[in-house]
Amino acid sequence: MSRVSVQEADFDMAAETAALSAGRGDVGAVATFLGLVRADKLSGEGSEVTAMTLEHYPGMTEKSLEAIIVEAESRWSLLGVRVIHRHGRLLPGERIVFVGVASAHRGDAFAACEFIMDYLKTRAPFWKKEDTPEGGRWVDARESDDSAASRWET
Amino acid sequence: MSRVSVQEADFDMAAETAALSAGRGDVGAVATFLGLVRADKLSGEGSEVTAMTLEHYPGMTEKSLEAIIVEAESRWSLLGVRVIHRHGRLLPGERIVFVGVASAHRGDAFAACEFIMDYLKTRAPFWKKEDTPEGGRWVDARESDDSAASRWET
Amino acid sequence: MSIKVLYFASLRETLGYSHETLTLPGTIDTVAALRGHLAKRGGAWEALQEGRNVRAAINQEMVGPETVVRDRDEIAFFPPVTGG
Amino acid sequence: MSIKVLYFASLRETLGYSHETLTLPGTIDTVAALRGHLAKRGGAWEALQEGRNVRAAINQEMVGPETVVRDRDEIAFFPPVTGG
Repeated sequence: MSRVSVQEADFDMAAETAALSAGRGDVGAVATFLGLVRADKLSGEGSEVTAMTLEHYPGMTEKSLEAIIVEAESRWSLLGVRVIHRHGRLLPGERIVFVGVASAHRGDAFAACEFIMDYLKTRAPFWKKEDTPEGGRWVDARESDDSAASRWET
Repeated sequence: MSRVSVQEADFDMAAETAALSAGRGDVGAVATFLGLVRADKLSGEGSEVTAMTLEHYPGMTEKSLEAIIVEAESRWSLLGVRVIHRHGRLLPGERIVFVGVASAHRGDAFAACEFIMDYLKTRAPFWKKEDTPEGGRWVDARESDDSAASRWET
Repeated sequence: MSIKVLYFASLRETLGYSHETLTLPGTIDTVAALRGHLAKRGGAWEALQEGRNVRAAINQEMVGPETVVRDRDEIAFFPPVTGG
Repeated sequence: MSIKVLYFASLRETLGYSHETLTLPGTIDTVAALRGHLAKRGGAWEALQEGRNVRAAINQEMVGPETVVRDRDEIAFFPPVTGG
Protein backbone atom coordinates (compact mmCIF):
# COMPACT_ATOMS: atom_id res chain seq x y z
CA MET A 1 0.00 0.00 0.00
CA SER A 2 1.22 3.48 -0.85
CA ARG A 3 1.90 5.68 2.13
CA VAL A 4 0.37 8.79 0.59
CA SER A 5 -3.21 9.01 -0.67
CA VAL A 6 -5.00 12.06 -2.00
CA GLN A 7 -8.59 11.10 -2.60
CA GLU A 8 -12.22 12.21 -2.54
CA ALA A 9 -13.35 9.11 -0.66
CA ASP A 10 -13.48 8.81 3.11
CA PHE A 11 -11.04 6.43 4.81
CA ASP A 12 -11.05 3.90 7.62
CA MET A 13 -8.90 5.34 10.39
CA ALA A 14 -8.99 2.11 12.41
CA ALA A 15 -7.69 0.03 9.51
CA GLU A 16 -5.04 2.62 8.66
CA THR A 17 -3.82 2.78 12.25
CA ALA A 18 -3.82 -1.01 12.63
CA ALA A 19 -1.85 -1.41 9.39
CA LEU A 20 0.99 0.63 10.88
CA SER A 21 1.78 -2.07 13.43
CA ALA A 22 0.17 -5.21 11.99
CA GLY A 23 2.34 -8.32 12.09
CA ARG A 24 5.41 -6.71 13.61
CA GLY A 25 6.88 -6.73 17.10
CA ASP A 26 9.07 -3.63 16.90
CA VAL A 27 6.35 -0.96 16.98
CA GLY A 28 5.81 0.37 20.50
CA ALA A 29 4.10 3.67 19.66
CA VAL A 30 1.61 4.91 17.09
CA ALA A 31 0.73 8.62 17.07
CA THR A 32 -2.12 9.76 14.86
CA PHE A 33 -3.74 13.01 13.88
CA LEU A 34 -7.20 13.42 12.44
CA GLY A 35 -8.36 16.74 11.02
CA LEU A 36 -12.10 17.39 10.72
CA VAL A 37 -14.31 20.02 9.10
CA ARG A 38 -15.55 22.41 11.77
CA ALA A 39 -18.98 23.99 11.49
CA ASP A 40 -17.83 27.07 13.38
CA LYS A 41 -14.65 27.68 11.41
CA LEU A 42 -14.42 31.34 10.60
CA SER A 43 -12.24 33.23 8.16
CA GLY A 44 -12.56 36.46 10.05
CA GLU A 45 -16.11 37.10 11.22
CA GLY A 46 -18.96 35.31 9.54
CA SER A 47 -21.50 32.63 9.96
CA GLU A 48 -21.77 28.86 10.13
CA VAL A 49 -19.97 26.76 7.58
CA THR A 50 -22.40 24.51 5.73
CA ALA A 51 -19.72 22.75 3.67
CA MET A 52 -16.06 22.95 2.73
CA THR A 53 -14.57 22.38 -0.71
CA LEU A 54 -10.93 21.38 -0.94
CA GLU A 55 -9.08 22.13 -4.16
CA HIS A 56 -5.62 20.68 -4.77
CA TYR A 57 -2.87 20.49 -7.37
CA PRO A 58 -2.94 16.88 -8.60
CA GLY A 59 0.52 15.41 -8.83
CA MET A 60 2.19 18.07 -6.73
CA THR A 61 0.11 17.19 -3.66
CA GLU A 62 1.36 13.59 -3.67
CA LYS A 63 4.95 14.66 -4.38
CA SER A 64 4.97 17.26 -1.62
CA LEU A 65 3.49 14.86 0.94
CA GLU A 66 6.03 12.20 0.02
CA ALA A 67 8.85 14.75 0.39
CA ILE A 68 7.56 15.76 3.84
CA ILE A 69 7.56 12.09 4.93
CA VAL A 70 11.12 11.60 3.64
CA GLU A 71 12.18 14.67 5.61
CA ALA A 72 10.49 13.28 8.75
CA GLU A 73 12.26 9.94 8.27
CA SER A 74 15.60 11.71 8.10
CA ARG A 75 14.91 13.41 11.44
CA TRP A 76 13.40 10.59 13.52
CA SER A 77 13.55 6.83 13.72
CA LEU A 78 10.25 5.76 12.16
CA LEU A 79 8.79 2.34 11.37
CA GLY A 80 5.80 3.42 9.31
CA VAL A 81 4.04 6.55 8.07
CA ARG A 82 0.64 7.02 6.45
CA VAL A 83 -0.85 10.27 5.15
CA ILE A 84 -4.32 10.58 3.64
CA HIS A 85 -5.77 13.90 2.52
CA ARG A 86 -9.20 14.27 1.01
CA HIS A 87 -10.33 16.78 -1.59
CA GLY A 88 -13.70 17.79 -2.99
CA ARG A 89 -16.79 18.78 -1.02
CA LEU A 90 -16.92 17.85 2.69
CA LEU A 91 -19.56 18.49 5.33
CA PRO A 92 -18.96 19.64 8.94
CA GLY A 93 -17.74 16.72 11.05
CA GLU A 94 -16.24 14.92 8.04
CA ARG A 95 -12.63 13.76 8.07
CA ILE A 96 -10.20 15.87 6.00
CA VAL A 97 -6.75 14.53 6.84
CA PHE A 98 -5.14 11.60 8.61
CA VAL A 99 -1.50 11.28 9.63
CA GLY A 100 -0.31 8.11 11.36
CA VAL A 101 3.26 7.46 12.49
CA ALA A 102 4.66 4.24 13.99
CA SER A 103 7.90 4.06 15.92
CA ALA A 104 9.61 2.06 18.64
CA HIS A 105 9.25 4.97 21.09
CA ARG A 106 6.61 7.61 21.64
CA GLY A 107 8.90 10.63 21.36
CA ASP A 108 9.72 9.92 17.73
CA ALA A 109 6.11 9.11 16.85
CA PHE A 110 4.70 12.29 18.42
CA ALA A 111 7.34 14.61 16.97
CA ALA A 112 7.13 13.18 13.45
CA CYS A 113 3.32 13.27 13.43
CA GLU A 114 3.22 16.92 14.48
CA PHE A 115 6.06 17.82 12.09
CA ILE A 116 4.23 16.24 9.15
CA MET A 117 1.04 18.16 9.97
CA ASP A 118 2.92 21.46 10.36
CA TYR A 119 4.71 21.01 7.04
CA LEU A 120 1.58 19.78 5.29
CA LYS A 121 -0.21 22.96 6.42
CA THR A 122 2.38 25.21 4.78
CA ARG A 123 3.80 23.14 1.89
CA ALA A 124 1.15 20.82 0.46
CA PRO A 125 -0.92 22.50 -2.27
CA PHE A 126 -4.45 22.28 -0.87
CA TRP A 127 -6.86 25.20 -0.59
CA LYS A 128 -10.08 25.37 1.39
CA LYS A 129 -13.21 27.22 0.37
CA GLU A 130 -16.04 27.46 2.87
CA ASP A 131 -19.69 27.51 1.90
CA THR A 132 -21.81 29.71 4.15
CA PRO A 133 -25.37 31.02 3.89
CA GLU A 134 -23.78 34.20 2.42
CA GLY A 135 -21.82 32.33 -0.26
CA GLY A 136 -18.36 30.84 -0.72
CA ARG A 137 -15.19 32.29 0.78
CA TRP A 138 -11.61 31.15 0.46
CA VAL A 139 -9.92 30.43 3.77
CA ASP A 140 -6.98 32.72 4.49
CA ALA A 141 -3.63 31.17 5.38
CA ARG A 142 -2.91 31.56 9.07
CA GLU A 143 0.19 33.24 10.45
CA SER A 144 0.18 30.61 13.23
CA ASP A 145 0.70 27.85 10.66
CA ASP A 146 3.86 29.54 9.39
CA SER A 147 5.22 29.88 12.90
CA ALA A 148 4.32 26.26 13.70
CA ALA A 149 6.28 25.09 10.66
CA SER A 150 9.25 27.36 11.35
CA ARG A 151 9.71 25.77 14.81
CA TRP A 152 11.24 22.76 13.03
CA GLU A 153 13.92 24.77 11.24
CA THR A 154 17.21 24.87 13.06
CA MET B 1 -19.09 7.27 29.22
CA SER B 2 -16.27 7.75 31.70
CA ARG B 3 -13.15 9.32 30.26
CA VAL B 4 -10.76 7.03 32.14
CA SER B 5 -10.83 3.23 31.92
CA VAL B 6 -8.41 0.78 33.51
CA GLN B 7 -9.30 -2.65 32.27
CA GLU B 8 -8.04 -6.09 31.25
CA ALA B 9 -10.11 -6.12 28.07
CA ASP B 10 -8.94 -4.80 24.72
CA PHE B 11 -10.63 -1.68 23.32
CA ASP B 12 -11.87 -0.40 19.99
CA MET B 13 -9.62 2.49 19.02
CA ALA B 14 -11.84 3.47 16.08
CA ALA B 15 -14.95 3.76 18.24
CA GLU B 16 -13.04 5.64 20.94
CA THR B 17 -11.60 8.10 18.43
CA ALA B 18 -14.94 8.60 16.69
CA ALA B 19 -16.67 9.24 20.03
CA LEU B 20 -14.40 12.24 20.63
CA SER B 21 -15.95 14.19 17.76
CA ALA B 22 -19.29 12.47 17.18
CA GLY B 23 -22.25 14.78 16.73
CA ARG B 24 -20.38 18.02 17.24
CA GLY B 25 -19.15 20.71 14.86
CA ASP B 26 -16.52 22.35 17.03
CA VAL B 27 -13.84 19.62 16.94
CA GLY B 28 -11.24 20.33 14.26
CA ALA B 29 -8.43 18.12 15.56
CA VAL B 30 -8.11 14.75 17.23
CA ALA B 31 -4.65 13.58 18.32
CA THR B 32 -4.28 10.02 19.52
CA PHE B 33 -1.56 7.84 20.94
CA LEU B 34 -1.51 4.06 20.99
CA GLY B 35 1.08 2.14 22.99
CA LEU B 36 1.79 -1.48 22.05
CA VAL B 37 3.73 -4.38 23.56
CA ARG B 38 7.03 -4.72 21.72
CA ALA B 39 8.60 -8.15 21.25
CA ASP B 40 12.09 -6.66 21.25
CA LYS B 41 11.71 -4.53 24.34
CA LEU B 42 14.76 -4.97 26.51
CA SER B 43 15.38 -4.09 30.12
CA GLY B 44 19.12 -3.96 29.65
CA GLU B 45 20.37 -6.81 27.52
CA GLY B 46 18.26 -9.93 27.15
CA SER B 47 16.14 -11.89 24.80
CA GLU B 48 12.75 -11.72 23.14
CA VAL B 49 9.73 -10.81 25.19
CA THR B 50 7.09 -13.53 24.99
CA ALA B 51 4.51 -11.68 27.08
CA MET B 52 4.12 -8.67 29.36
CA THR B 53 2.18 -8.53 32.62
CA LEU B 54 0.95 -5.16 33.84
CA GLU B 55 0.31 -4.73 37.55
CA HIS B 56 -1.45 -1.65 38.84
CA TYR B 57 -2.79 -0.04 42.02
CA PRO B 58 -6.58 -0.24 41.67
CA GLY B 59 -8.25 3.00 42.64
CA MET B 60 -5.09 5.07 42.50
CA THR B 61 -4.63 4.40 38.78
CA GLU B 62 -8.02 5.88 37.94
CA LYS B 63 -7.52 8.81 40.31
CA SER B 64 -4.07 9.63 38.96
CA LEU B 65 -5.21 9.46 35.31
CA GLU B 66 -8.18 11.70 36.08
CA ALA B 67 -5.85 14.19 37.81
CA ILE B 68 -3.55 14.21 34.77
CA ILE B 69 -6.50 14.98 32.49
CA VAL B 70 -7.68 17.82 34.75
CA GLU B 71 -4.15 19.24 34.64
CA ALA B 72 -4.13 19.00 30.81
CA GLU B 73 -7.50 20.77 30.65
CA SER B 74 -6.13 23.62 32.73
CA ARG B 75 -3.25 24.08 30.28
CA TRP B 76 -4.96 23.73 26.89
CA SER B 77 -8.36 24.31 25.37
CA LEU B 78 -9.74 20.78 25.03
CA LEU B 79 -13.11 19.47 23.86
CA GLY B 80 -12.73 15.82 24.85
CA VAL B 81 -10.21 13.44 26.40
CA ARG B 82 -10.20 9.66 26.64
CA VAL B 83 -7.58 7.48 28.37
CA ILE B 84 -7.66 3.68 28.44
CA HIS B 85 -4.94 1.61 30.09
CA ARG B 86 -4.96 -2.16 30.19
CA HIS B 87 -3.56 -4.43 32.90
CA GLY B 88 -2.96 -8.16 33.16
CA ARG B 89 -1.11 -10.35 30.69
CA LEU B 90 -0.55 -8.99 27.16
CA LEU B 91 1.22 -10.49 24.16
CA PRO B 92 3.60 -8.69 21.77
CA GLY B 93 1.65 -6.47 19.36
CA GLU B 94 -1.24 -6.07 21.80
CA ARG B 95 -2.54 -2.63 22.73
CA ILE B 96 -1.53 -1.34 26.19
CA VAL B 97 -2.66 2.27 26.32
CA PHE B 98 -4.78 4.70 24.33
CA VAL B 99 -4.91 8.46 24.73
CA GLY B 100 -7.23 10.52 22.54
CA VAL B 101 -7.63 14.30 22.71
CA ALA B 102 -10.10 16.45 20.78
CA SER B 103 -9.73 20.18 20.32
CA ALA B 104 -10.64 22.97 17.93
CA HIS B 105 -7.00 23.29 16.81
CA ARG B 106 -4.18 20.82 16.32
CA GLY B 107 -1.64 22.53 18.57
CA ASP B 108 -3.73 22.00 21.69
CA ALA B 109 -4.61 18.41 20.74
CA PHE B 110 -0.99 17.40 20.07
CA ALA B 111 0.43 19.07 23.18
CA ALA B 112 -2.21 17.70 25.54
CA CYS B 113 -1.91 14.17 24.12
CA GLU B 114 1.86 14.11 24.56
CA PHE B 115 1.61 15.74 28.01
CA ILE B 116 -0.87 13.11 29.19
CA MET B 117 1.41 10.29 27.99
CA ASP B 118 4.49 11.86 29.62
CA TYR B 119 2.70 12.31 32.95
CA LEU B 120 1.09 8.87 32.77
CA LYS B 121 4.56 7.35 32.30
CA THR B 122 5.85 8.91 35.53
CA ARG B 123 2.76 9.33 37.73
CA ALA B 124 0.24 6.57 37.06
CA PRO B 125 0.88 3.47 39.21
CA PHE B 126 1.42 0.76 36.59
CA TRP B 127 4.36 -1.65 36.53
CA LYS B 128 5.47 -3.90 33.68
CA LYS B 129 6.98 -7.33 34.04
CA GLU B 130 8.33 -9.01 30.92
CA ASP B 131 8.22 -12.75 30.38
CA THR B 132 11.24 -14.07 28.49
CA PRO B 133 12.56 -17.58 27.85
CA GLU B 134 14.85 -16.98 30.89
CA GLY B 135 11.97 -15.99 33.18
CA GLY B 136 10.21 -12.84 34.34
CA ARG B 137 11.93 -9.48 34.83
CA TRP B 138 10.53 -6.18 36.04
CA VAL B 139 11.04 -3.31 33.61
CA ASP B 140 13.24 -0.54 34.98
CA ALA B 141 11.95 3.01 34.93
CA ARG B 142 13.68 5.04 32.23
CA GLU B 143 15.53 8.26 32.89
CA SER B 144 14.18 9.55 29.57
CA ASP B 145 10.63 9.31 30.92
CA ASP B 146 11.51 11.59 33.83
CA SER B 147 13.07 14.14 31.51
CA ALA B 148 10.09 13.95 29.14
CA ALA B 149 7.74 14.73 32.01
CA SER B 150 9.91 17.52 33.42
CA ARG B 151 9.72 19.38 30.08
CA TRP B 152 6.19 20.41 31.04
CA GLU B 153 7.21 22.01 34.33
CA THR B 154 7.78 25.71 34.11
CA MET C 1 10.46 28.95 -25.13
CA SER C 2 7.14 27.29 -24.46
CA ILE C 3 5.78 26.74 -20.93
CA LYS C 4 2.58 25.61 -19.29
CA VAL C 5 1.13 27.84 -16.56
CA LEU C 6 -1.42 26.69 -13.99
CA TYR C 7 -3.53 28.80 -11.59
CA PHE C 8 -5.22 27.52 -8.45
CA ALA C 9 -7.87 28.43 -5.88
CA SER C 10 -8.75 32.12 -5.42
CA LEU C 11 -6.18 33.09 -8.05
CA ARG C 12 -7.80 30.76 -10.58
CA GLU C 13 -11.19 32.32 -9.85
CA THR C 14 -9.84 35.89 -10.01
CA LEU C 15 -8.14 35.31 -13.37
CA GLY C 16 -10.84 33.10 -14.84
CA TYR C 17 -8.13 30.72 -16.09
CA SER C 18 -7.03 27.37 -14.71
CA HIS C 19 -4.17 26.93 -17.18
CA GLU C 20 -2.64 28.21 -20.36
CA THR C 21 0.28 27.48 -22.66
CA LEU C 22 2.60 30.39 -23.26
CA THR C 23 5.44 31.15 -25.64
CA LEU C 24 7.85 33.44 -23.82
CA PRO C 25 10.50 35.81 -25.10
CA GLY C 26 13.98 34.84 -23.88
CA THR C 27 14.11 37.87 -21.60
CA ILE C 28 11.50 36.33 -19.31
CA ASP C 29 13.78 33.87 -17.58
CA THR C 30 12.76 33.81 -13.90
CA VAL C 31 9.59 33.30 -11.88
CA ALA C 32 9.61 36.98 -10.89
CA ALA C 33 9.99 38.07 -14.52
CA LEU C 34 7.15 35.79 -15.56
CA ARG C 35 4.89 37.25 -12.86
CA GLY C 36 5.69 40.76 -14.07
CA HIS C 37 5.04 39.72 -17.66
CA LEU C 38 1.62 38.30 -16.80
CA ALA C 39 0.69 41.23 -14.52
CA LYS C 40 1.19 43.61 -17.46
CA ARG C 41 -1.93 42.13 -19.03
CA GLY C 42 -3.72 44.45 -16.59
CA GLY C 43 -7.09 44.10 -14.89
CA ALA C 44 -7.41 40.90 -12.87
CA TRP C 45 -3.87 39.93 -13.85
CA GLU C 46 -2.49 42.59 -11.55
CA ALA C 47 -3.10 40.00 -8.82
CA LEU C 48 0.26 38.58 -9.95
CA GLN C 49 2.18 41.83 -9.39
CA GLU C 50 5.27 41.80 -7.22
CA GLY C 51 4.28 42.19 -3.58
CA ARG C 52 1.02 40.27 -3.89
CA ASN C 53 0.89 37.13 -1.76
CA VAL C 54 1.33 34.59 -4.56
CA ARG C 55 3.36 31.37 -4.32
CA ALA C 56 4.96 29.56 -7.24
CA ALA C 57 5.94 26.02 -8.13
CA ILE C 58 8.00 24.77 -11.05
CA ASN C 59 7.44 21.19 -12.11
CA GLN C 60 5.46 20.62 -8.91
CA GLU C 61 8.07 21.90 -6.47
CA MET C 62 7.77 25.14 -4.53
CA VAL C 63 10.26 27.75 -5.78
CA GLY C 64 11.34 31.29 -4.97
CA PRO C 65 11.08 34.33 -7.27
CA GLU C 66 14.62 34.07 -8.65
CA THR C 67 14.27 30.48 -9.83
CA VAL C 68 15.03 30.13 -13.53
CA VAL C 69 12.23 29.20 -15.94
CA ARG C 70 13.17 26.70 -18.65
CA ASP C 71 11.57 25.52 -21.87
CA ARG C 72 8.70 23.06 -21.28
CA ASP C 73 8.47 23.82 -17.55
CA GLU C 74 5.14 23.48 -15.79
CA ILE C 75 4.76 26.62 -13.68
CA ALA C 76 1.98 27.06 -11.14
CA PHE C 77 0.83 30.19 -9.29
CA PHE C 78 -1.41 30.01 -6.24
CA PRO C 79 -2.23 31.66 -2.90
CA PRO C 80 -0.64 30.37 0.35
CA VAL C 81 -1.89 26.84 0.99
CA THR C 82 -4.65 26.14 3.52
CA GLY C 83 -5.08 22.37 3.64
CA GLY C 84 -4.89 19.99 6.56
CA MET D 1 -2.45 4.82 65.27
CA SER D 2 -3.52 2.15 62.83
CA ILE D 3 -2.63 2.27 59.14
CA LYS D 4 -2.86 0.03 56.11
CA VAL D 5 0.32 -0.49 54.07
CA LEU D 6 0.37 -1.78 50.48
CA TYR D 7 3.35 -3.00 48.44
CA PHE D 8 3.45 -3.30 44.66
CA ALA D 9 5.42 -4.86 41.81
CA SER D 10 9.06 -5.86 42.46
CA LEU D 11 8.81 -4.54 46.03
CA ARG D 12 5.80 -6.77 46.71
CA GLU D 13 7.74 -9.78 45.36
CA THR D 14 10.88 -8.91 47.33
CA LEU D 15 8.99 -8.54 50.59
CA GLY D 16 6.57 -11.38 50.00
CA TYR D 17 3.73 -9.14 51.21
CA SER D 18 1.06 -7.31 49.21
CA HIS D 19 -0.43 -5.53 52.24
CA GLU D 20 -0.55 -5.43 56.00
CA THR D 21 -2.26 -3.52 58.79
CA LEU D 22 0.07 -1.86 61.28
CA THR D 23 -0.31 -0.20 64.65
CA LEU D 24 2.36 2.50 64.87
CA PRO D 25 3.91 4.25 67.85
CA GLY D 26 3.25 8.02 67.77
CA THR D 27 6.92 8.70 67.02
CA ILE D 28 6.51 7.27 63.50
CA ASP D 29 4.74 10.27 62.01
CA THR D 30 6.13 10.70 58.48
CA VAL D 31 6.62 8.57 55.35
CA ALA D 32 10.38 8.62 55.89
CA ALA D 33 10.01 7.51 59.50
CA LEU D 34 7.66 4.70 58.46
CA ARG D 35 10.17 3.49 55.85
CA GLY D 36 12.92 3.46 58.47
CA HIS D 37 10.65 1.63 60.90
CA LEU D 38 9.87 -1.08 58.34
CA ALA D 39 13.50 -1.37 57.13
CA LYS D 40 14.54 -2.22 60.69
CA ARG D 41 12.78 -5.56 60.29
CA GLY D 42 15.96 -6.50 58.42
CA GLY D 43 16.47 -8.95 55.57
CA ALA D 44 14.30 -8.20 52.54
CA TRP D 45 12.81 -5.21 54.37
CA GLU D 46 16.05 -3.30 53.93
CA ALA D 47 14.71 -2.62 50.42
CA LEU D 48 12.78 0.20 52.12
CA GLN D 49 15.86 1.86 53.58
CA GLU D 50 16.48 5.54 52.92
CA GLY D 51 18.27 5.95 49.60
CA ARG D 52 16.58 2.99 47.91
CA ASN D 53 14.47 3.96 44.89
CA VAL D 54 11.05 3.54 46.48
CA ARG D 55 8.06 5.80 45.87
CA ALA D 56 5.18 6.37 48.27
CA ALA D 57 1.51 7.27 48.09
CA ILE D 58 -0.87 8.20 50.88
CA ASN D 59 -4.56 7.64 50.25
CA GLN D 60 -3.75 7.06 46.57
CA GLU D 61 -1.80 10.25 45.96
CA MET D 62 1.95 10.39 45.41
CA VAL D 63 3.74 11.98 48.37
CA GLY D 64 7.24 12.96 49.41
CA PRO D 65 9.22 11.58 52.39
CA GLU D 66 8.24 14.36 54.81
CA THR D 67 4.50 13.92 54.35
CA VAL D 68 2.73 13.27 57.64
CA VAL D 69 1.13 9.88 58.27
CA ARG D 70 -2.25 9.95 60.01
CA ASP D 71 -4.45 7.39 61.69
CA ARG D 72 -6.34 5.18 59.18
CA ASP D 73 -4.23 6.30 56.22
CA GLU D 74 -3.68 3.90 53.32
CA ILE D 75 0.04 4.06 52.55
CA ALA D 76 1.59 2.38 49.51
CA PHE D 77 5.24 1.73 48.68
CA PHE D 78 6.35 0.82 45.16
CA PRO D 79 9.18 1.16 42.64
CA PRO D 80 9.12 3.97 40.02
CA VAL D 81 6.19 3.40 37.69
CA THR D 82 6.66 1.86 34.24
CA GLY D 83 3.24 1.85 32.57
CA GLY D 84 2.16 3.34 29.28
